[in-house]
Amino acid sequence: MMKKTIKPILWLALLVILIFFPKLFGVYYTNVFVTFAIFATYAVAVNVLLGYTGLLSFGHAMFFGAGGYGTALALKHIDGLALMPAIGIGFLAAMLLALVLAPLVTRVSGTAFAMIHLAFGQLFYILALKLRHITGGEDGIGNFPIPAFTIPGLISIPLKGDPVNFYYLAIVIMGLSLWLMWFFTKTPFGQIQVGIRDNEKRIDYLGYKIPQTKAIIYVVSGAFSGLAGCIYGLFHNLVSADGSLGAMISFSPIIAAMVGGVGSFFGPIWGTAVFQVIEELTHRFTDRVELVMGVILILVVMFAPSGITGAVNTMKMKWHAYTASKAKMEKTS
Amino acid sequence: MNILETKDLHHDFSGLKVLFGINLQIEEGERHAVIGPNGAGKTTLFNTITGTYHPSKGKVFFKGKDITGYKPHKLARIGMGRSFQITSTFTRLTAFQNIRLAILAKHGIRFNLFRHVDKMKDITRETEKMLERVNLINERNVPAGLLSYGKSRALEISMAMATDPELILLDEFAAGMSRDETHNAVALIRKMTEGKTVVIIEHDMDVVFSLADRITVLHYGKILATGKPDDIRDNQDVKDAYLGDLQV
Amino acid sequence: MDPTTSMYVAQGIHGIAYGMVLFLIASGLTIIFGMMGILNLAHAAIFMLSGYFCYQIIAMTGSFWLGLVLAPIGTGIFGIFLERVFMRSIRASGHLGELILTLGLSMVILGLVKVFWGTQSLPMQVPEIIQGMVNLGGLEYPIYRLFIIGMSLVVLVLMVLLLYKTRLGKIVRAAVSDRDMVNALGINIPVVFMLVFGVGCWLAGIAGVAIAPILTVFPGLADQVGMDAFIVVVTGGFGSLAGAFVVSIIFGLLSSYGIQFLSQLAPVLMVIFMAIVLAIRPNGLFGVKE
Amino acid sequence: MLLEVKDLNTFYGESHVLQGLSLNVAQGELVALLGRNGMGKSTTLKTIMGLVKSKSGHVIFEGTDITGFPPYKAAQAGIGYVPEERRIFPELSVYDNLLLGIKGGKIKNPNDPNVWTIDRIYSHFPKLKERCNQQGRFLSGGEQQMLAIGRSLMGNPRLLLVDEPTEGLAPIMVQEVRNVLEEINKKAGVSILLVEHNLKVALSLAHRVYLMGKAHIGYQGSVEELRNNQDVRAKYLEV
Repeated sequence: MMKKTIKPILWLALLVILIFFPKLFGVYYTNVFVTFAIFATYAVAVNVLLGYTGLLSFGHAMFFGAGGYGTALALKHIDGLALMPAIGIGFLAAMLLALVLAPLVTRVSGTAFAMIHLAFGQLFYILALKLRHITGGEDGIGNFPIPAFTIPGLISIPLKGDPVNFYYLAIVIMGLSLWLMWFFTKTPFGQIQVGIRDNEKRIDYLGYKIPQTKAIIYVVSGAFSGLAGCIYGLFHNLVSADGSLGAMISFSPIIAAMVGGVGSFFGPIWGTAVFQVIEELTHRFTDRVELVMGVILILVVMFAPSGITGAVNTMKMKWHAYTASKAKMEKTS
Repeated sequence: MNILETKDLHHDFSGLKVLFGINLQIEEGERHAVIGPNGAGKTTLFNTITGTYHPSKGKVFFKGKDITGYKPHKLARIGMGRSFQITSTFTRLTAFQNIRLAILAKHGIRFNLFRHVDKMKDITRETEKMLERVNLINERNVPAGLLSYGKSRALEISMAMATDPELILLDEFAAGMSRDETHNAVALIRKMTEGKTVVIIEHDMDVVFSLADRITVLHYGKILATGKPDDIRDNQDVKDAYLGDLQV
Repeated sequence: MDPTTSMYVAQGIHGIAYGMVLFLIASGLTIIFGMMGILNLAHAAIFMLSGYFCYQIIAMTGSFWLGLVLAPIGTGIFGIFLERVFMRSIRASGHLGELILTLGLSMVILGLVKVFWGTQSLPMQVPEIIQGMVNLGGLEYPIYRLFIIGMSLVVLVLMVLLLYKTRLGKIVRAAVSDRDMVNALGINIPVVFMLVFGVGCWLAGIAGVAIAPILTVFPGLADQVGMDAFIVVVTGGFGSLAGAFVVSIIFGLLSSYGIQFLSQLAPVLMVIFMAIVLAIRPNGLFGVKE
Repeated sequence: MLLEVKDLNTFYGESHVLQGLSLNVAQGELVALLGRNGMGKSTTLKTIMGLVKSKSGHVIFEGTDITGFPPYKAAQAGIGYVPEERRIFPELSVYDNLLLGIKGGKIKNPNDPNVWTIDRIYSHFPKLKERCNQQGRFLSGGEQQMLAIGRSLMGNPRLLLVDEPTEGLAPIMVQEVRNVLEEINKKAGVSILLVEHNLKVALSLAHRVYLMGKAHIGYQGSVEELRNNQDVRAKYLEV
């Protein structure tokens, strides 16, 4: 009973904090939060594949980048393109890429799946560097126009150079994406997806088609990764090979998911938060982010393979066992 | 009418012959046991029928239709279900969610992305009814991986039956069970398969003789004998196959 | 030889030299994978580390030859250390855990290298005897690349001898197909694993030293060459030495002729080749079904 | 006692496959472990060998507690294992397969007539000599069985665990394998714990038998006693 009344209150509190966040914490932390929201969404999108279906991709940066480059190129070359269609183009670009790759990658699994993505990720990174006339090479595409968010006849909210307005746009889109992905895992299809992770053979014998199912999950994961990449590009008003397609862009959501716990939907979000704090701190004191991340990864795999949420769950179970045994003791005495 | 028939079925693993011309006939509505010493090819026969392997020669017929080479998901959709020798459930899903997946499959709900599955009342009700029938309702919210061995075997069997297939193949369902658990499982299968056709592979002779209407004995990839339990018990070839050609 | 032909021949030899280096890296990866089932993502970092070891040895002693011999040995010992401390504790947690762990190791190695040696390219001088050009029937060709081919061939022959003529090699070949049975014959499998891991890293180390004078030593070496080696292993088929060899040479040639004709986009060819192979054979060219 | 197994409990996941199993083998004895499929005979051998870990109980070999030893230590202690699937190394030649059976890679006293050498194996199994350079995968079932036995003998075990040696063999090969096991036991004095489904073979070789019911020993006795006890045979072995 308690839980039922507390939950809406918590959500309301979260909403209030999100609305007043820029007022409360200032522009710097508002921007930090936007980065967090983007990478949290991205990590959840990667985990839809990794945690829910057991497919590890070492090249999701290509979707993140496809979203970013798609939107940036559209805004640069199409005059007068509105914001929402531009974001839509980024989303669709990533989705299309996933659709094209799906027939190939859903035939393999395990190590081969991971390595193929590593190779494709690298391929797109190289392409972005070399096809200079399209992508701007190492400099990337910068300072492209960012239209205002408009509903014709109603409102027009300028975004370029206005971090607070951008903050609201970003958290609405990211919040919506997270909700959609969450709902996705709760549909009958989402159940099949979890089934594939646990026992592919059985899913087959229940009458579900494996490759098609995997392909849909793959496309969903790719498309939302692209959406995150697209907002990221708009946020920085820059899309570049290193910023959107580099190997670390592929690895960081995996690390976040591992740290937070791949077994739960919200785990990657906690993981991203930890990741952000650590990155913020290490940046301040050293530039050895890679080294620190590597050490964290090793420690997590060796000592807490189910991540923060796994550790919390274990503690919860122990606490329940403890209180239960205590209650029993009191009863008998 | 035979619901399942194999004609001259052969299978080999890269040259190693496992099945030599199996002509199996399963009558509609019967409970049929396939027995035989280790390495006789029983599980291979199951796997060849249910689409894990493609037979190197021969055909499989289901309700008169040639289904040779059908993939497992296709066989499931036309009414064939199976369980596995090694428990094959979704370990991180609860017993409820396991059964629900089978129920969803039964209703052909596959690519539904627009409804919250917990809010599908009919499915929930049907799943709970199934859990009650197989005595797993108290374990409703326990992840399958944490069930006791007997309970997880029961879940394994009920998943095969929850899709409501016309023909159910059970591969050593009593493997690793204690006496009591075996006894319960036999009762469960009797109850759940009323009016259905069941084929079992089994080593436990008590189970075989208490369940089967007819028995087929496999030996070195060939059918040695088929018949009523009493005939099989008295068959000299079968005795020899089990004990070696021993004269005591 | 007319200029066009000699250009083709020169690029061909270039390609074979690069292919041999790739094979040295890929063979270690392949043996480790075949026997232990681990795809060691840190292998590329280990390959790069050997270049730094060699650079350091030259800086301290002034002898390239000493570096050539000692750096790979150091790398092999480092590999044994990794196997004992990290790999062993992780065996139970499955492929995902192994991939993530070795990814973490590779990030740490890369990070440490930057701490000790910085991020700039470190040039490496080779002794005069293997510098300069040689005349091959009218074609002026750099001696050092021929030296790489020669050295790789020697290592290749040594490896074949090791695998087919020594007891250790036979144990390794037996263990690839049935680890537990080898164990049940009284052979200490954990020690064999350790040695194999060491040898695999030693091979990568040789490649690292061989490539250093051409590409210089820098942290990006791991990504640049290592990535090619991973693609080789995936395309050739996990655990297949023959596959690794064939694909290494193909990739070497693709890369050198690719640079000639497509200049910028040579690496794309390899990924396309991989995609085609995997579309037809999901387990790689010489791979068997898992 | 050469081998004493006390109260073993082994699990596969949740499945309790050995439930308090005890048995023993005396020096020079050939003991048969019989029972229907799926009762846990192979698991018993694997647990003794250390290929499967037991949850509780003890395996004592020549007075040393070897419970929980990894397989290579059990082998070094003096136990040989001939698995049901033979598990010949397919890529290696017959000679190399035998070579890997030598502990530490070197035969200590090659001139001692009681020590197994490759030549001595060849004299017992002339077929293997004929095919010494062939790869293991090209051998017939019977030859693979001979090789599997020969390979484990190369380690000079004092106890041999043999799992279903006649399974899938033609009658003439069954006879041959039977004779080989007899020779090894009688002439060479190697103790054997034999799992065998062919009752005729088992009873013609064994000194004593254990019959396994589900996950435990249901009956033990001499060969004579089993021959005369139709009830026990019906209960544990027959259809």
